Amino acid sequence: MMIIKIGGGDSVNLQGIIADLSGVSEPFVIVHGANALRDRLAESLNMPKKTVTSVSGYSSVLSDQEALDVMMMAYSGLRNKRIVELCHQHGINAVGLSGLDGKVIQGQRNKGIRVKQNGKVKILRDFSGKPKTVNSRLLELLLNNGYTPILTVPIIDENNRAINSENDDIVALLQSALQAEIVIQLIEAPGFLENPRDPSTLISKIRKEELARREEQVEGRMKRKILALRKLFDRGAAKVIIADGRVEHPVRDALNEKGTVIL
Amino acid sequence: MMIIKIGGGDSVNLQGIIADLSGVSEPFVIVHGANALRDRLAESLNMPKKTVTSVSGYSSVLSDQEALDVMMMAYSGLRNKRIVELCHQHGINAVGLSGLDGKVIQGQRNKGIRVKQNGKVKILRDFSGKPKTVNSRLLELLLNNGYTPILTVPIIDENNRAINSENDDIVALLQSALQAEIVIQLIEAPGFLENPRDPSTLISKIRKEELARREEQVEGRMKRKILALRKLFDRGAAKVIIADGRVEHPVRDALNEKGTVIL
Amino acid sequence: MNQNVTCPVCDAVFEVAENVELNELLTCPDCGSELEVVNLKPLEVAEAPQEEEDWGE
Amino acid sequence: MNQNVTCPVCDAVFEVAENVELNELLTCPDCGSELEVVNLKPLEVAEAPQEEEDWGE
Repeated sequence: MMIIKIGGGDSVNLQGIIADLSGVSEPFVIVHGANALRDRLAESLNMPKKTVTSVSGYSSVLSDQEALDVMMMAYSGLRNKRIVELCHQHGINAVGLSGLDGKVIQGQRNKGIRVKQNGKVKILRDFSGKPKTVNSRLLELLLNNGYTPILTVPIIDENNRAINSENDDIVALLQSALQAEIVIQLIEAPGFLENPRDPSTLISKIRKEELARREEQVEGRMKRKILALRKLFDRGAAKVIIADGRVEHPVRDALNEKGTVIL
Repeated sequence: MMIIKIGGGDSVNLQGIIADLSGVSEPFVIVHGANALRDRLAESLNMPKKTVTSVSGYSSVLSDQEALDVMMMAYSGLRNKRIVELCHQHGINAVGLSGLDGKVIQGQRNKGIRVKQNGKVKILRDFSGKPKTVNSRLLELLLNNGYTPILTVPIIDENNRAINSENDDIVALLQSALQAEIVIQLIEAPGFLENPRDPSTLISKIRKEELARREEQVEGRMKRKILALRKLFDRGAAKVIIADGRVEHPVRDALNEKGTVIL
Repeated sequence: MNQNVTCPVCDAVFEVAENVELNELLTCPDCGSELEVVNLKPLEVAEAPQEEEDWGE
Repeated sequence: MNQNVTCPVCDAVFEVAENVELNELLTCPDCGSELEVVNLKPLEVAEAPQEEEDWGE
């Protein structure tokens, strides 16, 4: 079993990814983003993305109801169904689901973060949270009947409300629920780069034991990414490949270990 | 088995409909529209709806790729997932699917219509068509495992491309595939009105044999609606109720035959 | 200058106006079949799909 | 004029500034618990959720 995470950037080669996957015999589940599409849609609907910075300095996207509407249009709507369409054109019997559908991904809503507003410290709650459980029965029901699940946000919280969540956390949860040996993450870069601005500094191999050390060296988004990677291995992933989603054969190259291999 | 068709108007009381359905013991499938939401979205993305009139006078919405993108955002994205969310909040284990997902609704793409453009008669093809077959196995797989399918456009054509299609035709196809005895259509009117502008002219009962005669008396959209109704009965529907989706208890009232009952 | 095209139904060769457009509907002067311009360079025609009441949404 | 409120943790009654806002974070002067203003009319407080690194997207 493999999990294929398709990044939400505009330069990701969806056509090439799905064409490669049609040649794969191993069963797989796709998790995809659509952040570039969501940002453009929010812009043209003049609902620009709101970010908040907590008193302890972490900045995060504010997922209010309006942001969730845009997310449902971009992630669970346009991007999900265009991937499903592409899959069927390549003989992959895809079924697109958000985390809400059949409660396939349930989570816990964030308790709220402490933010400063006009000089006062306040608790700010939005509609975001952490994924906690997977409806593996539904996924297996589909997989065993020849369907390929194509998953995306939003997920569903403890009060059955749609909430936003990090795709990396969803991938980690799915990896352990489905005991996937391989996780391929297709991004808009050749893989992990020592120096993000210099593609030639690609790190081709990282031993999973090194992840803890590397996590200390980085900040912000990259720190979160490495933490999510560590979780993947804590839960039994054998191999994670971070590869370039923009090339002609993203999945084939990834399976040939072109990119950053972590094991 | 019941089919509940929820109209895509803004004044439809989704909350009331789903609350009523949570008290229903009979299994059911929901088919929903989102045309008002789609029109507003298209407007704010300045992709206004394009309509074309064929040389024989029929006008139809032009479903080009841009229109399908907007449809995936409005129908399969926002409206579908907000209905799924509402269902779970009322204990209904909903799974939202477009016709693309698992090819649950397959259709035949329209061959093209004859239109006049700068003085010439031309064939105009778009991405629309008629639904032909239902993946009943997938629907039964979900229903038998306690899930309630929430269906909407687009559907999938013979070349695995997303196409637009009439919800009424989809309801007719589903009715026969699932042998549903009852079809409830929730619209933004008390039911069929002799005079569309006068709610007091509600027709409370129509015998299905009268449908052919009534079809001759009307034009355009209403003609199509009555033709779709006739198809429903040709394929074994026992009772069709057209009721007001805006009231406090749309489904309860419909089941109490408040609206237009056709049998 | 006008171009010639062969009718796929009866093989008659006939002249087509220079400003013919893609997807334009033509009628073969010999057999009367309805033909659709499916390519411009090179000019190609094919039998037009039958009349269909496209009652879109 | 200021209003009084009772700390849900240690039942101490303390004064709250008039311009207090919804979801504002207060600290009980007696037991030091962090309290959140959960209602304005009438004024109500509840224990604030513990600090959580909300690493949203």
